[in-house]
Amino acid sequence: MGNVREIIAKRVAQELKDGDVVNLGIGLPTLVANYVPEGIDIILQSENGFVGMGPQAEAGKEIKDLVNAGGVSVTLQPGAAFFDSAMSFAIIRGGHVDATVLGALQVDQKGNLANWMIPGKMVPGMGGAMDLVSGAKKVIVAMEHTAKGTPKILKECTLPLTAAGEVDMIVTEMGVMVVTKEGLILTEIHPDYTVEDVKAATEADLIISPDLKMMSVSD
Amino acid sequence: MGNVREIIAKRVAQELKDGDVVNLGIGLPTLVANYVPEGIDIILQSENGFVGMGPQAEAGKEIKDLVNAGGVSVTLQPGAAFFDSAMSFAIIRGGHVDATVLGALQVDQKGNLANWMIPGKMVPGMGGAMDLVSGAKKVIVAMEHTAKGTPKILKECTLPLTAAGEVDMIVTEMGVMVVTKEGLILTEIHPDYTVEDVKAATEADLIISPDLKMMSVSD
Amino acid sequence: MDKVRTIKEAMEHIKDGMTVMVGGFLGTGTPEKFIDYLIEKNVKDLTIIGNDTGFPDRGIGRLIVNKQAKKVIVSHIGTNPETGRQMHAGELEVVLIPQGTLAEQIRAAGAGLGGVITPTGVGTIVEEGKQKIEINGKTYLVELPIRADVALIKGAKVDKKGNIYYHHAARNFNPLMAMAADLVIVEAEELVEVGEIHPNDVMTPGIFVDMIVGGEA
Amino acid sequence: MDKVRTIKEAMEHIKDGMTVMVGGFLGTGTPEKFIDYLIEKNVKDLTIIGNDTGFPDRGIGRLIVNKQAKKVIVSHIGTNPETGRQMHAGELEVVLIPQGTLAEQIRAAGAGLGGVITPTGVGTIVEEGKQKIEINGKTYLVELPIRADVALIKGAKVDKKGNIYYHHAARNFNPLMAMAADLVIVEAEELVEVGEIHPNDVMTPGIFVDMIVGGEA
Repeated sequence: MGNVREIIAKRVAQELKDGDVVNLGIGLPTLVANYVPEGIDIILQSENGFVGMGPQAEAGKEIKDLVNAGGVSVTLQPGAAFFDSAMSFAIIRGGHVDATVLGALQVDQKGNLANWMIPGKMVPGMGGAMDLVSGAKKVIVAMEHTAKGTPKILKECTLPLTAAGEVDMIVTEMGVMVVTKEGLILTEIHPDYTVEDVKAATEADLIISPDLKMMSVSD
Repeated sequence: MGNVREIIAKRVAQELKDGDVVNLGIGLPTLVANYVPEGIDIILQSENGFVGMGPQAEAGKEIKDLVNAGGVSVTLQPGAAFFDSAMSFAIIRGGHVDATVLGALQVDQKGNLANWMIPGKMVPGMGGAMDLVSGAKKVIVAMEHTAKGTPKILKECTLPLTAAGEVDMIVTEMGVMVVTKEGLILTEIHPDYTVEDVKAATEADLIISPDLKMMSVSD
Repeated sequence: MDKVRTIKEAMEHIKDGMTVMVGGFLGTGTPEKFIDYLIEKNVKDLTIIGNDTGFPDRGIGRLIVNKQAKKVIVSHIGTNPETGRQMHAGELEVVLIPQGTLAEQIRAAGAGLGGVITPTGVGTIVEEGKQKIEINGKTYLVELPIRADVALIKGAKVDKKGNIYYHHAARNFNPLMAMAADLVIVEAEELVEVGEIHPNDVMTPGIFVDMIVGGEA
Repeated sequence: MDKVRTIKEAMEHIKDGMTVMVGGFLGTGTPEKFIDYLIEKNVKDLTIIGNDTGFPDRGIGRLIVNKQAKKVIVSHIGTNPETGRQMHAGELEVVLIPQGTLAEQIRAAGAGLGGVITPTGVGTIVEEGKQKIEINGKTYLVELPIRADVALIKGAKVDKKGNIYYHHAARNFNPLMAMAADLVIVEAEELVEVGEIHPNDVMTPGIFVDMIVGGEA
């Protein structure tokens, strides 16, 4: 199979619709912007206070006071707008963000997400993640299926939650899962894996969709 | 005695300090701006969304989209700033208005104010009055002492309240009264009246200050 | 996403019985061309949310005079005698809300907050039927968010992505309402190209705006 | 009312043990000259409220590295390992708050609201010890207002009445904090005459600002 991160980012990008306001987390989720299909314009929201974020700034061409929420120098798209942090989170909490894409330490079959702390070990703080996961219309977890073999998709998260029951979709290099009232359904599978492979790498109870499709990862 | 409205407005103006943010109600309270003492700069707040309001605009010199909360064309002072209605009332409710001056239908010895409706007769709505009276640091009622002889300063308001226990001071053509835990205290009296005159025109229990002063109404 | 529409295309979305927010304060900042069109189309039984009911010949007041509202949610009706007349005659339901509370309720709807905790109205008839909450020994009212089906907004300059710049006191409730309705339509005094409003100076980000009417449209 | 001060005159008001809000997001929009001065004066035992603790060499982080804080109230400490070290060593109290909740809590303090009713944090450890409220069948947390003794603000352009214009993403928490402290001091990148910021474009009205430091001051 190809580059794992690229496969995941490409598949997530297909979820985005023209005009969508999207917040991408740091790391893998940021890559999603590179694979948005032709003809689809999305508007990136940055929780430090703007919409219309463009790609990372070239070295030497950084713009004063223009960084993303991770402190990295970025650029602007036409039609960008700045605002204060209360407005930034009014946008997020108020349901004006169509989709947010985040990584996870753990995610479970009820749509619970844990991605902000490991007690006693790593306590960076939740930043804007709790608001994003509670507020965005669609919450997409984009991550490698396991942590070096240890399942991250669980029956029930054991780490402190970022939000309860808010995840809509999980995209990994193995496939696509959607959270429903019935449980976690595998709707797409990557051609390099079998259903048994996915089940073995997943602790959660996985319902296999009767319409299981091949995960589309072409450009 | 001189012009009643002028006497009241002049006396209220003396309560204002340099740099105060002040909201003046429609009618008599608006006159207060004309009598602010030399050397004192106040900043007028207008609840429809700005600070730095200046005097009424001259006929023919009206500025587009620049009216006070009563819809009257006004002017701007240097350093003015516009904002939306949420910010306007954040300023008001948040205690950033040093003084508000309003008229009253009734006011009572507990500092209750009624100035927004007469059931079945006049129901204009409270507009911004409830927020102003709850939020301003100092609430000054500026009005004629009686309604054509009928007392307006009562033991207890009978009309629906604008706010409970928020009035700090009442200024009329007869004198100045302050609301305290002990009750309503007459602190100043206009030279044209006796204490008995004031008591006769007041339904509230009036405590006469041992330091009763002449009401200062000179320029 | 082309957001520019003719007034006809945009106003078609406003149907009898809808809840409509209208920006403005005594008509200043009210999209009067939209009001013209709604009067012409005679859309009926509207619930109108606004600061006030304007004057009989200006702002929201014109819809009242033309009897197109079944209910208004406002802070003030005193400048439009027709509102009071219809209220007393039982033809129009009038809900009066303190202006600052109304602004926060609309903002709360737009910001995804569950309500507003305000001291305004405590000890008055405004508190009737409302949940109260004690915080640090002080009593507050819990006021609920207010949303609408449609918000009709007026901007001085609007770019083709829907970014809005307001002029002077015409701002008032417009930026709040632009966040709190399913469909947001802005009347542009001047429709400008993207980039003509500096990103620092945008007062309502275009992401809130669904349709723009203005210029030659 | 002349609000312009030297940095020395302004910073004299910041005493050991005070609660200080500092604008900025990972240092962008943080008044670094004020931080310089506080480090030089070595003001101690501060409670610092901000979005984050910046980096060890930038923003609020410098005060942490210099051990001038006894407590921080922030949404994120991950970019400054020294904050985590002091926290684990029991030298520093760290209160972590979701960023949007923190913004609203500061705004609530400035706006005279009794609290914030937010869905953020429900079902997580953030809800521990908090009052909950049911509204229309949904559970929300009641989060309390956050005020400070002093707010340290950074503006790109500030006029002599204290009106502030922010640049790009340096706005962030600055306008909110400017409303929520007993003493508000702004560091002006550029100090301009009254009138140079158009009244439409003022982002923080000067009425919130007590002292201005900038230009030659």
